[in-house]
This record gives sequence, C-alpha cells and structure tokens, in this order.
Amino acid sequence: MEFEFLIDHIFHKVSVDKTGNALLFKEAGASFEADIRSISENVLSIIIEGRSYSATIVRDKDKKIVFLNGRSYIVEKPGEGAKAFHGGEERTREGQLRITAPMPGRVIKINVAEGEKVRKNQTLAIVEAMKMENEIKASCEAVVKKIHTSTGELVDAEKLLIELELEK
Amino acid sequence: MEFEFLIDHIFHKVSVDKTGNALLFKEAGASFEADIRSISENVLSIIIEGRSYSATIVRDKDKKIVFLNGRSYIVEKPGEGAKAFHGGEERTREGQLRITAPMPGRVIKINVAEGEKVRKNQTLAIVEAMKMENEIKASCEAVVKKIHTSTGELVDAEKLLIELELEK
Amino acid sequence: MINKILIANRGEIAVRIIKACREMGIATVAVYSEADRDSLHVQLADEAVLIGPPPATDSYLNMGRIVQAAQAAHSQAIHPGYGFLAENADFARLCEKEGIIFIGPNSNALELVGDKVRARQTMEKAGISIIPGMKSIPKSVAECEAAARTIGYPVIVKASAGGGGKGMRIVGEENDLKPAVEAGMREAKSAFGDESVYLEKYLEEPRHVEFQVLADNFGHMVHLFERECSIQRRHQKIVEETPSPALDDGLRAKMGEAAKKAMQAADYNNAGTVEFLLDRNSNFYFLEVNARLQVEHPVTELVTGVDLVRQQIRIASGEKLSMAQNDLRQRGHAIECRIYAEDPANNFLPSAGKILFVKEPKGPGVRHDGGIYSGWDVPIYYDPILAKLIVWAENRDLACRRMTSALDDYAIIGIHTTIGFLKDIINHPEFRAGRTNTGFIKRYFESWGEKGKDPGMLRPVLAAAAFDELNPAAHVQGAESRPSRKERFSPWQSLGKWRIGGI
Amino acid sequence: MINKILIANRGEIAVRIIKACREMGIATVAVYSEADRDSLHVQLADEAVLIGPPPATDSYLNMGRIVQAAQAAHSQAIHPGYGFLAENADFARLCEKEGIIFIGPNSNALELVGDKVRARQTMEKAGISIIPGMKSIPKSVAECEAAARTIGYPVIVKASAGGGGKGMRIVGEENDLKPAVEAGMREAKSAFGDESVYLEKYLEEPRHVEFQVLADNFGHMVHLFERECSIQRRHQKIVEETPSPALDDGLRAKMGEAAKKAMQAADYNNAGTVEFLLDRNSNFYFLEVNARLQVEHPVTELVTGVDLVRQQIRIASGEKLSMAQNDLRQRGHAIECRIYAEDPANNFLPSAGKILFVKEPKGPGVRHDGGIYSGWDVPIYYDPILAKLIVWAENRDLACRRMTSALDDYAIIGIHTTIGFLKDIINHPEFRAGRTNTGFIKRYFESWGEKGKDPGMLRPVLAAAAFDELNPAAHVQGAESRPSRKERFSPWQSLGKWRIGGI
Repeated sequence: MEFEFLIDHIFHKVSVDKTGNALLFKEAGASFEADIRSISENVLSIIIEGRSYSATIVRDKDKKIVFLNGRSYIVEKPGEGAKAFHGGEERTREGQLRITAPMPGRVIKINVAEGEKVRKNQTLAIVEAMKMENEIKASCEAVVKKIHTSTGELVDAEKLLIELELEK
Repeated sequence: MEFEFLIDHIFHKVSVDKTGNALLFKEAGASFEADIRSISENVLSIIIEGRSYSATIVRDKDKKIVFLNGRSYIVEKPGEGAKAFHGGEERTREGQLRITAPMPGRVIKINVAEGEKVRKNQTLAIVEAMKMENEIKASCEAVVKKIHTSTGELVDAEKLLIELELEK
Repeated sequence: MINKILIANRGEIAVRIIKACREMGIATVAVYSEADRDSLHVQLADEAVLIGPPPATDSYLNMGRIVQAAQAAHSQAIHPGYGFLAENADFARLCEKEGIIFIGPNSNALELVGDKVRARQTMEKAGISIIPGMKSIPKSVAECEAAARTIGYPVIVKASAGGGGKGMRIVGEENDLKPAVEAGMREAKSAFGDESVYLEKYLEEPRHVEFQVLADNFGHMVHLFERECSIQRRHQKIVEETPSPALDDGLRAKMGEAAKKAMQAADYNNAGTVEFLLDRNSNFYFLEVNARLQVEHPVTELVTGVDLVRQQIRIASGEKLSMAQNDLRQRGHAIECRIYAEDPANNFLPSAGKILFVKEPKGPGVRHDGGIYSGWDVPIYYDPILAKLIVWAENRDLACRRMTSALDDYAIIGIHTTIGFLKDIINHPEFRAGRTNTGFIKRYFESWGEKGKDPGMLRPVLAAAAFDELNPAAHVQGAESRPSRKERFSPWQSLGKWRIGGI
Repeated sequence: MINKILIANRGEIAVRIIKACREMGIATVAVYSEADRDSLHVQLADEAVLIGPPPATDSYLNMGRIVQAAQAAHSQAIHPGYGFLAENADFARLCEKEGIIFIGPNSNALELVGDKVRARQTMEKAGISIIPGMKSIPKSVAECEAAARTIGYPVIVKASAGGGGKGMRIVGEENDLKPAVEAGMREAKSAFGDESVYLEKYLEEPRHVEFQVLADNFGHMVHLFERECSIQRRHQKIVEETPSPALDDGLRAKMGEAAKKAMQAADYNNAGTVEFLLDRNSNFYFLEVNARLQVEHPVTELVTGVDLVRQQIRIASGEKLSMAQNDLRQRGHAIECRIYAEDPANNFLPSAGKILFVKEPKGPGVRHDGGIYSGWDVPIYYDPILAKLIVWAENRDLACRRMTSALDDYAIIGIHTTIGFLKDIINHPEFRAGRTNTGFIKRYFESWGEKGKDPGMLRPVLAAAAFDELNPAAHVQGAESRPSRKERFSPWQSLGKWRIGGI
C-alpha cells in the first residue's frame, strides 16, 4: 500500500507492508519497522527501533495534524494542499489591492473615504477582536477605489474590506 | 416523543417536546424545561430552572452510564435490563450449586476432589487476580459433583468452576 | 459566613473561583452572555444566569443585570474576578447599596487606587517614589501635548481605570500623540467602560516587580512577597514568576514595606497588588495598585502556600487575617505562562475559532488554570487569554525545566496559540540567567517564527499519518463528521421530524 | 551525572519516574510485558523494551532480562519503583556487579532491612523498641505453631521480603495458622519471588505512622517527617496523610530521631521509610523499613516541597544531600487516596477490564498520579492500583474538603473502583476528627454499600438520557462501535484486503 503526503508542505511517498508483528515502512530508499497501537481516537503509540513516541492525531477537513514531542506537523494530501491564508492583502493582475480582514472581528473605524489617496503604512481601518485593536495599513501608495464594509460590521477572516487602486 | 428508561433499575417514562429555546420534559405528572448542550461526545451541559449540571455520558453496549455530581446512574431500556452478575454461585432447580469465577483470574489451587463432602464456608478453590488470592467458599454443606477447572487455568468471570450437589 | 457567591466573570478565572467556593461549601452562580452558553464556567457552577448579548458592555459590564441576577439567586456576595467590573468603584458602590458583599476592596479605596492619577498623588504624599507624569486627567489632547513636552518623550498613554495593557500606547514623538491618545481612550472605554487616559514618563527597560498584599477589615495587613512580571508584550504580561531573580532579602523587605505603606495610605482592604518599576540600580517606583485578584496570583499561591481566592472570601466575610507577616515564607520557585489565542508568528493576531483538540499538561508541580476544552469555540468578544500554565519546583532552574516539559506536553489544535513562543522565551539564555526586563520581548523576540522541526520526527509522523489512513474508522469519527457535529447533536431536526410523524 | 535510566516497573509509578527524569534531562527506557504494550509508561518513555510474557515472574521480576535491556539501551542506572524488584537485594547486587547504578539503597543495607527478621534484631540492638515476634525465619509450620504459642494469639503472618500487605494474614487461633502461613508463603512468592514469612504479635488498633528518610552516600541523613497511614484494609494502606493528627512537635522530633537512628544502624543510603506502630499512649514500636520509594511518597513531597524521586536520582548519582534537617518544614496538609480496581461493594473483588471513560479531577492543589486512560484494558496480572489522588491544602480540614471535591469530580467508568468508598472514608466523622487507627476500616466500613443517590439528580439524568437518545450520532460514535474499536483500528484486516487486491 502506498501513500503520498505533504508534511509541512514537503512531499513524501511512503509504502507500508505487514511484517511480523509490525508495519514495514519504506520511504526515500530507506525502510523502518514500526509497532503502532491505536490508544484512543486521537492518540497513537508508535515504537520504531526501540524508540517510543506518543502521537496525538487530529483530523480537520482536508488535513491531519500530528502533534509529537511538543510540535505540530500538518499532513495533507498532494493536490489538496490548502493555502495558509491569514488575510491581509492580495494584489490582482489589474493593479488593484484587495484588503481583507486578517481575522474574525468587528470593524470599529474606517479612516479613509472612497477616492482618497493613501500613503504607505497609512492606517485604513481598525478591526477589533478579543479586546485588541488591529490597524489595517496600506502597503504602498494608492487610491481608495471602493469600501466594502462599514463601521460596526462583524467580519469573518478574509472578508474583503477595501479595494485600492495602485498609482500608475 | 416518549422514552422509557430504567434508571438504576427503576422505571421512568418521560416525554420530550420542543419549547422556545429549550426542551420540555414531562415525567410522572410534573414537567420541567431543560436547556441542553452537547459539549463533547461524552459531556452534556444541562440547565434546569437555573441550576447547572455537567453530565458525563458513556455508552456501553445495552446501557448508558450518566455520571453526575460524583455519582453514576445506569440507564437501561426496559426489557434489555441486563442482570448485574458478579459471579459466585447459582442454585439450580435440581438441588445443585454451580460455583463460578467471581472475576477474571487464574485458578491457583483446588482444595477439594470430586465426591468429597464439604462443610459450610469450606474453601473449595483459590482464584488469583491482581496479586490477591480470593477464596471460593461453599455456602452450605454439599458434595462435590464435578470440577470443571484445573490448577493454573486462566478463567473469565462467570466461568463454571465447580458443581456441588446439596445433601438431601 | 457567605453561602452563595455570584461570579461576575468568565473563562479561567471564573472556573478558578468556582472551584475555591465548592471546596469552601459555598454555592456558586455563573453569569453568561449569549456567546458563552457552552463555556466551562457555566458548566461548573451550581447555577447559571444568562445576562445579555455577546458584547461585554451588554453583559459582563452590565451592572444592573448582574446585581439583579445576584438578588434573584439570593447570592450574598459577588466575586468580580479580574477585568470587567473588578476595579469599577461604581459597581462596588452599587453592591454596597444593594446589600451585596463585593469581594474586593471597599469602594472608596477602589476609587482612589483605581484612579491612577489620584493614586499617584496619594503615594507621593505618603513618601513613596512615583514615576514623573500627569497628576490629573487631561480634558483635551492639547493638554496632553503640553504635558508630554514637560515630561519629555518617550511618554506612555495609560488608561486611568483598569490594567492589563489595555489602552496603553508608547509615544516617541509629538506627531504620534493624538492618534495614540484617541486609540487608548477607545480601548479603555471598551475594556473598562471609562475612557480616561493620562500620560507618564516612559522608563526604558525596567523590571516590573509587584507585591501581593492581603488586608482584612480590621487594619491587619501582610504582603506575600513579590512577583516578577517583566516579560511583557505590548504592556501585557505573558510570563510571571516568583521569587524575582532581581531581589535580595534586603530589597525584598524594603519593597514589601513600601507596598504595605501604599495600601495603608489608600485605606485598602481585601487582596491587592502594588506594582513597582525597578531600575538597574535597585531604585523602585510606584506604578499603580491593581485592586483585584490578578491573573498571575497562582505563582504567589504556590510559593507561599496561601490560597488567595479563599483569603479574599474570608476577608469579605468579615474574618480576621489568620496569618502574621512572620508566618509567611517563600518556598521554591513558581512560573506562570499565559496561553493566549494569538498567532505569535503573525503579529499576534487574535485567533478565535474552534479548538479541535486540547491536551493539557499534567504531573507533579504542574497546575493548569483553564477555561477551555476540546471542541470549544473561542468567541471573538473577549480577552484572548485561554488558560494559564503554572509550575512549581524546588528552584528556578528546575521550574524552567518543568515549564519546558509541560509546554512540550501542551497541545491546542485548531487555533493559533502562544505555546511555542512561550517555550522559546523560557529557554532563552537571558531568561534562564534571570536577566529579564520589560524590553525583553522587543529585544529578543521582535520577529518570532517557530523553530525548525526535528528531522528525527519524520518517521513517526509518516507512520502516524499512514496508520491513520489505514484505519477507515478514524474518518467516520473525525474529519467529515466534525464540522457538522453541533448540527447533528441538535435535537430540533429530530424533534421536527417526529412531530411531523405525529405523537 | 546519569543520563539514561531504565525504569523496571509499570503503572503510575513508572509514569511518575519518567516525568522526573524528563525534567532532569535524563532519557528513559521503559520495560513492558506482553500485557502492557498499551500501558501509559510505554507511551511516555523515550525507549521501550519488551521483556516477556504477562506474568510478573516472567517479565517484571525477570532480573536477567531487565539487566540485559539496560545494557542494550546503554542505561547507566535502573530505577525499580516500588514492588517487583525494588527491595530485592539479589537484584541490587546483580546491578552492582554489572556496573549499573541501582537507584535505591546499597545491597547490604537492602538485604538487612529487607529481611524483616534480621532488621528487627538490628533495631533491637540499636535500642529501638520492636514488637514481640519471631527473630528468625521458621523452617516449618510446626516452628510457627510453637512460636505463636509463646508470643500469644492473635499473631500476624508477614512476608519477610516486600510489603504492601502482600502475604499478610492475621491468625486468631491455632487451627487457622497452617493455612494462613501457606497462603502467605504463596502470595509472598508470587509478589516478591521469596516465600519467607514470619510471625509477630498482632497489636490491636494502633496507628501506623512512618518517617521518610533521605541519606546520601557520605553519611548525611535527614528525615522528612511523618506520614500517617492508619487507614488500611487487609494491611493495605488506602489513605495516607501528613502531618499525622496524632503527633505533636515533641513526639515528632523523637520519632524522627529514632527513624534516623534505625537507618544509621542499617548503614542505609538513598530514600527509605521507617514504619512505626503508635499506641494510644504515644509509645511507638519499630515495624519495618520500606527500602524503596513508597506509593504514598507524594504527600511528603507536597508538604515538605522536596521531590523525592529527584533526590533519589541525585543521591544515586553520587551527589551530596543539599539540605540539612533544619531547612525542612512541614507546610499545610496533604492527603492521598489510592484508587484501586476493586469492587468495594462486593468484598473488594479485583475488577480488571476495559475502562470506558476516565474523567480525572484537576485544579489548584490537586495532583493525580495515574497510569490509566479512557479505553485502557486493565490487565489481571498486576497490582490493582490504578492511580493516586493527592491533594494539598492549608490545613487538614481544607484538605479533606478538597479531596471530597476532587473525588466527586473523578469518574472511572467501565470497571469497579474504590472512589465512592474513599469518599465515605474521608467524610466519616471519626476520620474528620483525626481519630484513625488500623482498625478503622474494620470497625466502620465492614460492609460498605454506595449511599443512596440524590433524588434531585433524577431530572438531569432523565434529561441527559433522553437528549442522548434524540441524537443519533451518539450511537454511531459510542455504543455499537466501542466493543469493536480495537479490531476496526487494526491494520491487518485492511492490509489483507489490499494485498488480495494486489498492489
């Protein structure tokens, strides 16, 4: 049986076979035996060459998160690799900047008007979440093309807030 | 919707209906509203008339165990109520006593032989589990009819060990 | 004796107070907003009362609703926790008026120390050194500008009410003053319901050392030694410890006496903390009084063996302080790490959302004060603190090792948290050497990213992933079912169907 | 310094030792029998070695396999925990011979105190009062009968090796002596690999008070005060606490000095405990030395602030004791409850099987040392101890309240445990008054049944049951799937199928 995984975005191909009381894994030309037990829905006990690992595994939509020795590893299938989008801004081909909400929150102030020129690092809007204000800034000089939100609105992460047009 | 339950072997019939944001329960002529949330697979948060309860619920084959405020409650469906069998002895109609293992363990000594007369409280056999010896005793005078086990055998709970025949 | 307490708070601190009450045989009433029906404090309290919609101003800051809930439930007392109404003198006064015991200082003391400007005046009069700054609340931005010129930049904007870094802004030059004052006012308003701010000289890289004080209603007072809280980000404490590596017994005694003097000057009762800034030459300046139970109270509890919540309740019940200053000793070392729902690799953006899985650290000397669980949806409306991990050990080095080990065991999956960041702080050589100050994070952790992963872990990770794929059951129980779990658990759909079927 | 330790044990104590090692930066090697592949200690150690089939005689008591495992893993030291080989002088000697550090006393001291008969002789010579009894191991039952007649009934049969109530039998009259001696020998053989037993006068209803001692390899020794362990069932301790309600400072100092004198007489090093019986007139008698870390060590740790496992490792590494007797103080009160897999309502029958669900208590002052988890199958082969619940609080009354609250929070579903029984002990008026002795359980808890349930809970239980029925998902995830979970998680079936399908 063969599997292909992206582990923290790096491609790995592994084959698995039964051998004695363990599983035989082959990856990148090397092979190793693992004695694996399902301890609970979220915990696996793995012994490889006498070393013991307790892995916590959590399944989320299109990926698995494996927590091991204080670190999380993201396991995805090739092709399904979702982009890690944190919100912010996105530059389109047409020379526009789409400013989106970086996290779920409430728009508490819009500092600019449509048609207004903005300079680099100027604060465009303020989004509050968990009692902290977060300033949304322009990354370069531009003109405010359209405002897609209003003061007081509850927004989700990645919600389009403001469109800017770059100076040509 | 109506449900019938045995709670710790006592019969209860309850009807459930939706009311506003809660569920309306009717039982034994009285009714109460409960605001119930599923917190996880095993935990329910229940608010009844302002009182808050955190119930742990575990499903086992034919019953549910509800753990609440330091106590467990066994919930069964009428008719399915499994007997709480702890092993021990069972008197048959034919005047025989069936001595069974009280728990899983290992038979470490058989103190009697077939055909032997035994007195009340005489030790018939010793079963060891978890490093403790447990003496299996006769509850009355009888004759050993048949021994169904041997020294060293690993036995499950309720395994027949010895048959006795009552003195007539 | 009090036999029922309403806890006017949420999250880990509400859970902490509920546990203390339970052990004292006191019934508890939780209050909750519509965003908190599933929160842990609601589950653990004996009673629970819905007090309003999600925004704190409509719920946890709504004095009328809270007092009404206390009266309806026949609570003799309200514990305000920290934040929200904890340092609101109007609320304390309202409780006093309604005959409800407010578990905290009397409203006069609260008003005095809660007004940071008046507090500074009082302390200066009592002979305690204070940091140069404004001595009254400014009426206008222009007034701030004038004061800032006198004090000299950099200055710091501070909310007169409350604490916890909310409303604070450091300003290096006059151009930035107006927006900073305005932002500070908005944050202060939203956090404490009071928009007053003032300016103070900004001291660079001092240590933040505070003293815990307990005072009963009969004039008896003790201090429970210091907490060093220098590890701060945006004026928010994130790691606290006691004893402070910067104090020797002489300085400790001197600062402890100053703390008690400050509290006496304010006619203070119940639990409170006197915050000082300590410079490199062991000069210390009064900063402010935190007139409440503090987030970091557990480190003091572990080192002194005194349960501060219990003491608060005893004092509020009118009992005399049962300990004298000489009875108190520091034993061993305790460290607290605050676990926030923030993304430390992405400018500490708040990270609300569903916690898919929590694995809490445990073991000897490990304490976890938390308000979280697997499956809980962290709301966007409140402070991002999720939990506190506190360790005690025989000395500072062992406490650091225990903390590292506990952080390694701590998994919160589904949202971003500060766990990895905290681990790197605890293991930083300057932290391990005890050389901490309020500039520590800015200096060493300005742009933080998670360290490279251990390549030795690739094999077990691959093995775990493949094994999980081999196991079809995992997919039924996990992935696909999870997003819709809540819906599937809802009885409405089912009930709907049955009613159509007719019963 | 030691950098890798093999733990020759299982269950909660192996887990406890692994945690201590991790914090000290020491790698750990677990050993396990075929019945323990899924046990917690195997999951938590850095390395794990299978040492044999389930019966302890073939695995955890197999000295050769254990030493071999230590050598193969390059462990410099072995920690034996308690039970199994912990007090086996042959094993300590084998380790010494193979150049492996045995974390415990030197083999000569171990042999002396481990042989309870020789130990009694030594203590008598050193001027410590002992209980009347046999002064050599009997060669025959006849010899026992003669000795019992001299001592006078009731007598107690005791295993010369080991402790923990294994092999003990009280005998009231001569008719019962032979079977009791034989049963004691069998149990002793199976528990410690040594069938020697002897007789002692049975004192009625004394208190069991023991003193913890630490001694380094350079003749420095301290005691860490007492533990009161009078609450016993069949000579098995089930509740332990410190300080003892029976000692005042004078008696405490006197017994502490006697304990140190006893250990000096035995030329003892590392951690050990001197057990005394204390009668109503404050006379105390040497009972025996427990030459190991004890099950109840956590109460001492919580009250003195000393980590005993760490001290054991330091001493074994050749470090000097870093504390003097005068540095040690008792602070507050600690209680431990042992959680056994036994059915207290049914003559304490062992209760092996699958634990369907565990909810561990937690909170400030609550420590849980456990080797269990939801879904674990408790094997029939070993001691029924599942976990220990330990609380610390400012005084005894608060510790009792905290323990009650923690026991109320503690759910182990699927097997029988002693939780409900322990709750009733802690809340018994005689226990609360501190009037405990070794006859306590027999006197007040001879036939115990769970108390009536709270009728106020009927509504929430009904609501929970009905809600669960309304939710079809629960059944997919729970009931039907559970018994077959392990099978479904097994990769063999799946692999089989794929291989048939051809890859």
